[in-house]
Amino acid sequence: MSLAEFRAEVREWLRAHLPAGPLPPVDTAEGFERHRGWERELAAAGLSVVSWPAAYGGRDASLPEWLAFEEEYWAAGAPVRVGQNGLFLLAPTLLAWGTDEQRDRLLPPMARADEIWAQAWSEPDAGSDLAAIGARAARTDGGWLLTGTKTWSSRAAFAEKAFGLFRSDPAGQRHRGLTYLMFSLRAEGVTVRPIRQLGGETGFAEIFLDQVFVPDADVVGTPGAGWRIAMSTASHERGLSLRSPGRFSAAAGRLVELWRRSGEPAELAGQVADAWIGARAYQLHTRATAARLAAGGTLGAESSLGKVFWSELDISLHETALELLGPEAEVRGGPDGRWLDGYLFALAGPIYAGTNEIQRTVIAQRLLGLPR
Amino acid sequence: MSLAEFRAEVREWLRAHLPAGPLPPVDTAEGFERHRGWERELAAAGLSVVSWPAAYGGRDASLPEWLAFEEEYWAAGAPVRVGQNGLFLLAPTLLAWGTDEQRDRLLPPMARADEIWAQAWSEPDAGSDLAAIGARAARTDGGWLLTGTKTWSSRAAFAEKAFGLFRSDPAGQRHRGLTYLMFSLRAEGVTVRPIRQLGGETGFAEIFLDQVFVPDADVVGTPGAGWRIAMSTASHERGLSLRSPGRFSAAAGRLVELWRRSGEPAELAGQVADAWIGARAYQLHTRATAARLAAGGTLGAESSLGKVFWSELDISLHETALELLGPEAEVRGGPDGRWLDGYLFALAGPIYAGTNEIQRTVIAQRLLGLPR
Amino acid sequence: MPALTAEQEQFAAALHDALGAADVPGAARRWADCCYQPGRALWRTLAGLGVTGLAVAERWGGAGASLADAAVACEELGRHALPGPVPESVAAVPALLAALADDGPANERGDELAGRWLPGLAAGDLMATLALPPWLPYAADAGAADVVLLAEEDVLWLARPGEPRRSVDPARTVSPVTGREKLAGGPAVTAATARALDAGALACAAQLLGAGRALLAASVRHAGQRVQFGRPVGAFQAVQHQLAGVAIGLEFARPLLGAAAATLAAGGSCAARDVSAAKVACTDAACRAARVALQVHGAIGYTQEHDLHLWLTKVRALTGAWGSQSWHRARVLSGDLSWI
Amino acid sequence: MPALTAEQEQFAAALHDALGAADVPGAARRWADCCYQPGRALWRTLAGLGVTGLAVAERWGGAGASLADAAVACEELGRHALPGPVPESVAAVPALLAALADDGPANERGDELAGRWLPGLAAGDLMATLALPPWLPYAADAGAADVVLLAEEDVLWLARPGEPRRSVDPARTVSPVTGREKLAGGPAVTAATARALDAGALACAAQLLGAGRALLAASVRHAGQRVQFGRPVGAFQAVQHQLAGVAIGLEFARPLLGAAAATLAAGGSCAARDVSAAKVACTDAACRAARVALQVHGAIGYTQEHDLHLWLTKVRALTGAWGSQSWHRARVLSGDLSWI
Repeated sequence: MSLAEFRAEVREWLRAHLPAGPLPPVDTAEGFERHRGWERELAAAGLSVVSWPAAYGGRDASLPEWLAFEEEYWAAGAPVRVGQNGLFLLAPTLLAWGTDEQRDRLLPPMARADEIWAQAWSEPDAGSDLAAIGARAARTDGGWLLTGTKTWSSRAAFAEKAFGLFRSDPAGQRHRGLTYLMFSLRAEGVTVRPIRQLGGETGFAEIFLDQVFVPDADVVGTPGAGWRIAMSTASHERGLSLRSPGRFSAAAGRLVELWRRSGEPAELAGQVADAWIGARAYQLHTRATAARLAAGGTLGAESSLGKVFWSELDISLHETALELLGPEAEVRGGPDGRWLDGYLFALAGPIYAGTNEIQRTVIAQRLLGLPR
Repeated sequence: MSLAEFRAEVREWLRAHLPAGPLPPVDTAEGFERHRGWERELAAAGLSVVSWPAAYGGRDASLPEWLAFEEEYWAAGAPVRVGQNGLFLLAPTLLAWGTDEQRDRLLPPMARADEIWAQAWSEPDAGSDLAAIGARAARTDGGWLLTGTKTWSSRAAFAEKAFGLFRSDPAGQRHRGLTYLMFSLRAEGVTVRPIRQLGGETGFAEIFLDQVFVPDADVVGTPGAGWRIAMSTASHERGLSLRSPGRFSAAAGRLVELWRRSGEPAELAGQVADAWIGARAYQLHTRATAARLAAGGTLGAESSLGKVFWSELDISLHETALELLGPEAEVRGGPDGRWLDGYLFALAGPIYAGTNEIQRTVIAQRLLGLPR
Repeated sequence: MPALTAEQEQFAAALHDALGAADVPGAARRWADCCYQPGRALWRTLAGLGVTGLAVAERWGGAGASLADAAVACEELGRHALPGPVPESVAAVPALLAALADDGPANERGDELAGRWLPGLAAGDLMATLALPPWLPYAADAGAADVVLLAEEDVLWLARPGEPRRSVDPARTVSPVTGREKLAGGPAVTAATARALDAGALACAAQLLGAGRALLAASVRHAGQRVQFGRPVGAFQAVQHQLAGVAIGLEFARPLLGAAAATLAAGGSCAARDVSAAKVACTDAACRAARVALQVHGAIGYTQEHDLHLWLTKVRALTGAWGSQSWHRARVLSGDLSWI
Repeated sequence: MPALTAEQEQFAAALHDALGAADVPGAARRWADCCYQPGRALWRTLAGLGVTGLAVAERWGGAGASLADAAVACEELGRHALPGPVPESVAAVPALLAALADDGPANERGDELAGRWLPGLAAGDLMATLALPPWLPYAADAGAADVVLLAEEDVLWLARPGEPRRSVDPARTVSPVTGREKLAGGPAVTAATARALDAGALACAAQLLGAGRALLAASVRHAGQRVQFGRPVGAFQAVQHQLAGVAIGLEFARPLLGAAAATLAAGGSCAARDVSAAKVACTDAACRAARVALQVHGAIGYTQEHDLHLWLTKVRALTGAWGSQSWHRARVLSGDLSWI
């Protein structure tokens, strides 16, 4: 199937199956289940995880195909992916570092949204300084006992499972002695306290763990090698997916429409043009990266350039939309309410997945070679 | 005389005496002397140093009068002040820390532009880190012997005299053991090497000092107290004069004219408005500061807020003008060439008198109280 | 003069103390649940301190103070993220009614309207809001207000609020309105509406400046306490320089506010220009303070558990109220831009 | 695809090596004194490497390569701050003459003009410049050029340059021109001029991107060596984060350049949009690189003694050339902005 045929199939399917109106917010109990239902529809059509191997529910799509899928998906205005932590962060890690048993056991239910995953990286004292992780994994018969507190765990309020880093070697300092573990949020000893976000939804939660048993089968990779495994995902080729260009091209296209509908005010033309140019730059840059990866290249600290770029673009694009909306901008819901929702969502971009300050330091020291 | 009467007198005098066309650039041999001539005209009219005591050639103008003078001066498009290092940096220091003998001897010729002063702060290894000064003042009979290198000394290519800080106590570290000294640029042992600036003029110079004798009479304040004396000038009330608001209000007014003349392009309206608003804010802020000082207040680290504000305003204001000029922007000379000259001049703003990075650190640590 | 007088500084300090002693964030959270009592109690406290009568003439029971004093008060109200229709009830509606009453032809009717509401507003017994399309297509907090007005072109209506809509600021709603009783009409209303727009925009700018100051203070506090990488995050240059930038923006927005209040009070022809300049600068400074505050706080700032969100969302809500930035910038450029 | 091919990367590396081995800053300083020989010698070296013939068809002695290759070359020329009318001589004039020659009705005349100059341009024997009002009201470096053209509305002139005027870039002059011999006219000229404008803007964007990269490299080098407060200034977070911002801007401008070259070469309807997007992004990225470079260098960067000024001033000169940022942004918005 050619890229164009694949794209056409995706477009056609979305056209035929897209929910009529917007789903309820994903981070409400009802919205979460409605989004799960949508994921199941996608999965039934073989479109939930197109880039995965067919054995796990995917269709072995190439990177360009995956990018095309994402462009079509977001251009169609399709719902956010409730499973994204699992699909885009855990799954690539399992594909790279997991065992066959783990992949066979975990990926198909993830693809079908039978199991939705939360991430559990941060802790109250380990935010931008992630290496300060203090939650412990203590060795026990046949597995590990997890104790500690994880926080800002996105999707944890409603998800089934979670993955994260734990200090398995009490003598290990900072990046050393950490283990990558998966656990059930319904397990004994787990307490989940949902946290309301800026927009009011419980988009993340605090997870209290008290001697939570995790079998050895749910360790990803080698115990003690957790930091390297977690970081490799961030720069893994599918780490691209953290913010696929399709999201921004779709948003920039909608911004241009909004600007035209507002009478093409010249005083905002520059900002609208810059948003479109930025989205286009990100799209082209991602394609070039994909081509490089397809040719055997790797993705390292350069991913920090993209993180800062898309997160700043996302905010300025939405700020421009809100300025165009004037006094309508503050209103939740309603026909233009997605701009405000998108703005609130964008505001988190410079904070999560490594603050932009951390990223700039990585760029300066690792890419430019400035002194530490 | 009321403020309005004073303002009217200044305006009328400027209208009658302003040179017909622009003078040659101040940092050329010819331009320097032409600007000296203009200073002498001002002095003859009693307008060269309005805020000084009458005994030294001033007219005891109040701060509001001085601000009014500056507004009129720059609004009229009058020439830059070739004597500004002396007038606005050394003179306030002498008024605060000098002896009567020094004031009587040095201020009148400064007011008449018979002696024009250069500053000599920086050294090759002491730029933003001014406390790293290494040029020495060695004690000798009846005075000091200066040895070392000063650089980026503005006006030094053509001026008669200079002032700066020297390390008089070889054991003194950083801010300690520095002495504030004045010396002749024509003295034995002084070599001046003019340096061409970005725009091509020799606006500053390197000064090599080899055992240059300076009598005790040319020490300002107590030997060893130089740092405190130099820094006090920076935050002295007349430290306001480093960038008087009149410069920016005049430039912002011209920018509005340029924008109107260019057909009021809406896509640049926001930037033009922001330039005007910024200049107005700086004017109002300076007036409020003047009122506070007149009521007995002092000016401390707050002056760092103004330094960053005006220097950023100056650049963005000129950038907007260059964008309005389009392909004419790059052309030196000619009717609109002042915008380019002004832009090049503005570019130096965030560097001199303490880089903006230094100022932001001062603001964060001394005004906001953030940890060092 | 843009600098505060000693009296104004004392007044601001008194408000700051009173609001600091009260649980304003708690009242704002209750307000978000449509429980307006604690908020209304705060407004009555403020009325006791004279806030609600500042823009009301003495003959209607107010202090007949200047709009500069009202701006001082609104800055403190913004600093504490007080819930309620601050620019409307403290500045715009009193200015509108006073302008109608002072206007020649409409005088009798204006007097009647002013007498109907101004004493209650001054005393803090009434809370007013208004819609003023296109700048304010909705009335803010109509559910909490006792008087809801609609000024549409040259007609002033007593209005019926429709179903309230949620604002990004949880402690705020905006309601579409329809006129139900025509109160006045004609050029006098047009003029009074223009006056109300300027008074409201000025008060809104003050509120934003106050909110920006509070956001900076909260950020400095948090940055001094939160330790990452073994140091307070406020010791990192990247954080210090961002906060310095916030301080600069706020410092230079403030004198514009004072000058606008003075011009507006004096009824000068430059009032529109100066009010717009103040609204532009205060909004930009507050938005920058909000962006940096969120970044300095990190994830905790992105929650409704932390009080920071009350300020963050109020800044966003007020940014588009009382005229967009583009509209105000254009209005600056259409003013007299000579200097002296 | 926007990414460079392996051949393009090798070509860029060869140019970088050749220019790095030559004393380009020295030639630029001589150029500033109107001594063009060293600069012309460099151009001949580049001609030997194929640069000047990239945009010239094989039948006129060129390589008939794509505009993408010309963009790659211009980026390296900008990276080394090569003096001379780069966008004009390497891209715009060849594109203009080729378009005239390829055009049906004007074909014979076009062929003649192309034959008159393209072989010499390709060989590096000739250097061409042009004025293209209103975007280019002056011809750059007319004093150094052998062919000076003026494309005004639908007429192409051989032009007489007037008194050259100094540019902010000391190694550059701009001259007003007047037509002295009408070369061609009509719609074919209009079409060819549009093509030349896009080719020149693309080449100029590439030059700016290259200059921006060089400015970043120089800043990183300086920041790693210059010690203040007992540390290299590049160890300070304020410096690191500014330079990181520069790197981000350059990184994301680059793919726009490649895409524009591809669309323009293919003659697609989106060429105007893509060329303008590239010019906007490359100009912004280069300007940011220049601002930060000056700030990181401090006073030494503000002198003509340091070579940095050659890049700083060239960026400023090229920012307003080949269409202002406002014009290009407007052109982006008037294009087809659908995505796929």
